[in-house]
Amino acid sequence: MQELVNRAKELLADGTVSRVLGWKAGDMSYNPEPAYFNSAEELENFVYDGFCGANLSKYMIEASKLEGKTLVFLKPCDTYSFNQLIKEHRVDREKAYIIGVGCKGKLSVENIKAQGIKGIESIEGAGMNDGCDTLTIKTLYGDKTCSYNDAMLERCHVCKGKEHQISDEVMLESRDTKDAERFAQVEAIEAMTPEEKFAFFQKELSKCIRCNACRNVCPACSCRKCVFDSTKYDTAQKANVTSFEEKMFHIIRAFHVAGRCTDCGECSRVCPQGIPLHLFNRKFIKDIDTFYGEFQAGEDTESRGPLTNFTFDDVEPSIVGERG
Amino acid sequence: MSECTCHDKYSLDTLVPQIGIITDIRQETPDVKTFRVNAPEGGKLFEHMPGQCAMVCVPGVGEAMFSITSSPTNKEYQEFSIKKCGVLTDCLHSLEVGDQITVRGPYGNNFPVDTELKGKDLLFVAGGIGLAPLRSVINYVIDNRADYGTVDILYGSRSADDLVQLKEIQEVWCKTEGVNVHLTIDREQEGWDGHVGFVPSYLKELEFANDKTVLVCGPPIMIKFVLQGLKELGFENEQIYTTFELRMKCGIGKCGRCNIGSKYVCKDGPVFRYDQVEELPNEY
Amino acid sequence: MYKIAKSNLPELYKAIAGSKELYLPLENAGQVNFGPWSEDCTPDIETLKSVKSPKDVFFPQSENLYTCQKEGKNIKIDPEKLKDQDFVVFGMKSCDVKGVEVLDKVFLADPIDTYYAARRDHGIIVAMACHEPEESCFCKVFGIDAADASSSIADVATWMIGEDLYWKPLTEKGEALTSELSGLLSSDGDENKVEEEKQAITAIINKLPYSDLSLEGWDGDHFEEKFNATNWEELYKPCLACGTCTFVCPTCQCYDIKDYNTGNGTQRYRCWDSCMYSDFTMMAHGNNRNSQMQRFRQRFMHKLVYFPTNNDGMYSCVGCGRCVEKCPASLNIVKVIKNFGGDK
Amino acid sequence: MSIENETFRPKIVAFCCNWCSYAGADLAGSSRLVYPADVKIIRVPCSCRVNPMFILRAFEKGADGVIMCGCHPGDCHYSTGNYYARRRMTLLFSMLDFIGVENGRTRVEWVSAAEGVKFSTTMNEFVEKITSLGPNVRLEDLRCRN
Repeated sequence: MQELVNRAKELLADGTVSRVLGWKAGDMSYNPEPAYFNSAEELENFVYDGFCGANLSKYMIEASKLEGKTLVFLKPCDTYSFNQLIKEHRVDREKAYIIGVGCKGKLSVENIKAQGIKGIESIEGAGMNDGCDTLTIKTLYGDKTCSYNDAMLERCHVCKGKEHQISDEVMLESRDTKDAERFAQVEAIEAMTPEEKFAFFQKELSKCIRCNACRNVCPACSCRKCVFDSTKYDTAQKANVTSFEEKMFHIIRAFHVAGRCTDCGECSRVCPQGIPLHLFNRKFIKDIDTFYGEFQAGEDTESRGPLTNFTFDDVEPSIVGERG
Repeated sequence: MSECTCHDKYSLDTLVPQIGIITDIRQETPDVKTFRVNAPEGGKLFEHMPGQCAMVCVPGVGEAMFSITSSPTNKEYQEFSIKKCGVLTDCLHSLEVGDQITVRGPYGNNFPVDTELKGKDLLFVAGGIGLAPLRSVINYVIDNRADYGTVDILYGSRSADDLVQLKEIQEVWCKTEGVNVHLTIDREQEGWDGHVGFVPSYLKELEFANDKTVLVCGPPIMIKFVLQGLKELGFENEQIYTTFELRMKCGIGKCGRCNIGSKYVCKDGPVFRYDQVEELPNEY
Repeated sequence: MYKIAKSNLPELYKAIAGSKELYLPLENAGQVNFGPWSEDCTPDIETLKSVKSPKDVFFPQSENLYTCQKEGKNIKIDPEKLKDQDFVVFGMKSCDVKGVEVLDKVFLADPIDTYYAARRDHGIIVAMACHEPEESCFCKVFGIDAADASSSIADVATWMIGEDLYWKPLTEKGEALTSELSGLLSSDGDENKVEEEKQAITAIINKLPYSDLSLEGWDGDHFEEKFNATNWEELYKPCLACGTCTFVCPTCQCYDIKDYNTGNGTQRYRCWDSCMYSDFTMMAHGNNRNSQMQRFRQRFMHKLVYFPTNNDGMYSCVGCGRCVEKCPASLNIVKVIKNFGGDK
Repeated sequence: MSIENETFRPKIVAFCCNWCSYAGADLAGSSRLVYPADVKIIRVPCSCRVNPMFILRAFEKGADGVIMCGCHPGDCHYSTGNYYARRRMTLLFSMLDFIGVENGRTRVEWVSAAEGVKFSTTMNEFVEKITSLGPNVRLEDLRCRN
C-alpha cells in the first residue's frame, strides 16, 4: 500500500495531477471512505485494503468537472465502469490519470457479522500484503477468525478477471477469487415455478426502503435527473406504499441500465437491507448474451450497446413464453 | 365527511383540510387571479391574522402555501391572489366560480398589527405579486385607521398591466385619509403618467422619514436593493418586517422542508423582522 | 420483577397477539426489522439492531391521511381512521425508545399531529436492555442507558439473562399488560441478577470505541462557528445523496405529502422524505439548499444544533449507530463529530 | 363494484402504432370483425415509443394483460423503430417472467394496416388467454383496486 502513497505523492509533486481520488482510513478497520487528497500530508490517511470496495468511477463524473487531472485508483472491475462512462461521455479521459490497482477480493463487514461476530474492535489480515486466507478479528466478546473468502462480497466470487480495461499504469498484484458461476444464481431462480419466483422476489423486495442508495452509487445511473425524481408521476419516489412500487422501481432501474451495466455489484454492496439487486442486472446480461450474443459493457469505449442496436433477425419477444 | 369520529378527539386536525368553494374570481393581471373562497355553507372558513397563510389544494394536482390577501376585518370571505407559474397554479387558474378546492390553515405567524405596529407610521413596500400578503395588512390598517399613524404604500410592478388590486388601490386606498400611495412601473408605457423606475430607486427618491416601520414583500432581488435603500435612508433592521416563501408540505413545522437554522418558516414565520433574518443562516 | 423462560416467548407473543396487535423484530430474507406478529413469522430478538429503527410503528414510512372524491363540482373528504386499538411494541432498545421521545417533541408539539398522537396513545412500549452492545453504539454520549430503560418513556423494561427474560412494568399501561399476561410471567424474578446484568452491560458500554465522544460546542451558542466551518466542504465529498442514513435513523422525521390518483379518487398520503435528496427543498422559484454540501450540513446541523436549540438541549441523535453501519460511503455522524474535534 | 362470482372480464391495454396496427384495428372495425370490447387501444406514434414503464403502469392501474402491436419488422414508418422495440420488449417480458409474473400476460404482435383479420383474431386469442390466466394480482397497485 505504501507504494501507492509514494507514487501518488510523486505525481502530485511533479504536477501531473492536481488531486488524488482514493480511500481514506476510517475510524474502524472496516469503514474507509472515498476521499480526495490534495497534498502529501493528506495522503498520510490514504488506505487501500480489502475493505476499499467503493467503485470510484462514479466519483470521476464530478471529478471530471474540476480543474486539472485527478489521479484515480481503479480496481479491475471499476475500470469497466470507467470505460462505460467514457462511452457515455460522462467522464473525461483527459482529466483522469488512472492507476489500476490490484485486487485480492473485497470484503463486506456484513458477511463477517452474519457469522455471529459482533463488537468488532479490529480486523487483521485484510491488507494487500496479507495472505488472504484468514481474517483475525478482535472483538469486545473475544478474538474470532473468519475465512477471507467467506467475508468476500458476492461480486468477487464471480470476478470478471484481473485485467484492467483501462489504465495509465498498473500497481499491485491481483488474486483469482472466482469460485462460482456468474449466472448460477440467476439460473437457480429461472428454474423455479412462477409462484416460487414471485414469492422469492416479494420477500426480498419487501425489505426495500427506497433509500435510493443502489441508484446513487450506480455508475450507470448518471442521469442528472432521474425519472423517479420526476414530479410528473403520482407514484411515490420515496416510499413503497404498495408492493407494486418496489417492483416497478427495481425493474425499471435495471432496465435503464440494461446493456450498460458492467455488473460491478455496487448496488448489492450498498443495499442496507441486503437485497440481491445484482440479480436483476445479471438476468438482463444473461438474456442479452443469449439473445444477441455475448456482450460485456465497459470492455471498450466504442461499441454500440445491445439496446441501441439490432439485427434484422433478432428473436421475437414470444421466445420468452416458448422456451418454457 | 365520514361518520368516523376518531378525529374529533384531537382538537385541531391540521393535516385534514376543509372544503372551500370559489365564489368569485377576479382577473387582476394577465397572470394573476384573485379567488374568493367561502365555506360551502357560506361564511368564512376560519379566522386569520394579517400575514398568515393557508394551504390551498386541488386534489390530485397539488397543494401549496398561499398568503391570505384579504383582511381579517372582512367578515364574509377569504381571498387568495395567485400568480400562474406552475402545475397547481395553472390548474387553479382554470377553475370557475362554484368549483371546490380544499384549504387548510391558517398557518404561521402574522404581522404584529396589534402590538409593535400600533401607533406607528407605516411604510409598505411591495413588488409584483408581493402585494398579496401586504394587502391583508393594509386593509386591516385602513379598517382600524385610528390605531395607526400615517401610511405610505410604495408599490411597483413590471408594467401597468401587472399591478395587482389596482381598482382597490385607486378607489379605496388612495381615498383614505392619511394614506399615500406611490405607484411605479419598471418601463415607460403608453397611457401611464405615473412614476417610472424600479421600486428601490423610487424609494430613495421619495426620501421617507426614517422613523417609519417598514413592511416589505416582493421578489428576492427587489428586497435586497430595497434593504440597501432603507439602510441609506437610516432605517434600522428592527424597523423592517418581511415575509418569506419556501417550499412547504405540512404547514405546521414538522415535515422539515422550510427549516432554516432553528426556525421553521411555516410555523415561526413567514413574517420575520430583519434583525431575526440576519441571525438565520444564509439559506433562504 | 417478573420473568419468563425464553423458550416460552412464542407463547408470550401469542398471548399478547390474542388481544392486541404486536410488533416485534422479525427476520425476513436475512434481515431483521420490526413487523406485525403473525402465525408464521420468525421473531429474532437476539440481533441487537433492526435495520430500520422501529420508529415506523409510530410514524410509518407511508400512511394515508385521507381520501378525496369528486362528485361533479363537489369534493368529499374522508379522513383515514386513526389508530383506536392498543398495540404492543416488543423489544425496543433504549436508543430507539429515546428516538420516540425525540419524535414526540416534534409531533406532539402544538399543533399536534393526530395520526402520530393516536398511535402514541395506544402504543405500549416493551423495552429491552442491550445484552451485547456493539462497536457502532454510542448511546452513552447522549446520556441513554442501554442497560436499563426504567427512566425512559417505555412501559415495560426487560432483560435477557441466560435462558430467561426478566420483565419489569414501569407504567400503568405496563402494569395492565403484565396482569393480562400473569399466566405466563412468574413474579419471582431475581433483582440481583438484573443488577449484575446491568453492571455487565455498563462495563461493556464504557469500553465501546465511541463512548467517549465529546459533544462540546454543539449548541446554539456555537451555531455560526459550526455553520460556517470549512470542515463541511471536505466532509460531504463522499456523500452519495442517498437517503439510507435518514431512513434507518430513529429520529429523522422529515416527510413528504403526496397525492395518488387511484382512478376514482385521490389518496392523500404522507411518506418519509430525506433532507439529503436534491429535490427536498426544490420549489417554483428555485432551491434554497442547492448543493449537496448544504444538504449534508443541514442534516447534521439539525440534529446537533437546531434541534437542541429548540428543545432544551436535547439532541436529535440517540447514538444507535445505524448510520455508522449502513452508510454506503462509510460516512456518519460520528465522523462529523470527530472531524470537529469531538474525539479528545 | 361488480357482483361476486360474475364471469371475469379482463381489462386489456393494447398499444398500437399509428401507422400500421392502429390502421389495422380500424380496418377490423370497418370490416365488422368482432373482438372483445375489453381491449382498450392506446395509439402511439411508433411501437418504439412504448417505454417499459408504460407497460408496468398499465398493470399498476388495473390492466390484466398488455399487448403491443407495431408494423412488421422491415415496415416501420421510421424504418427501424420496431427493431429496437422488439429487443426492449423481449428483455422486459423475460424480466417479468423472471420475477414470477405469469407467462402470457404480455404479448407483442406485428399487425399491418391491411391485417384487420389478424388484429381481430389476435385480440380474441389474447383476451381468451388472459381470461384463462385470471385477474392480474402480481403487478397491481392495491390502491387502484375498487
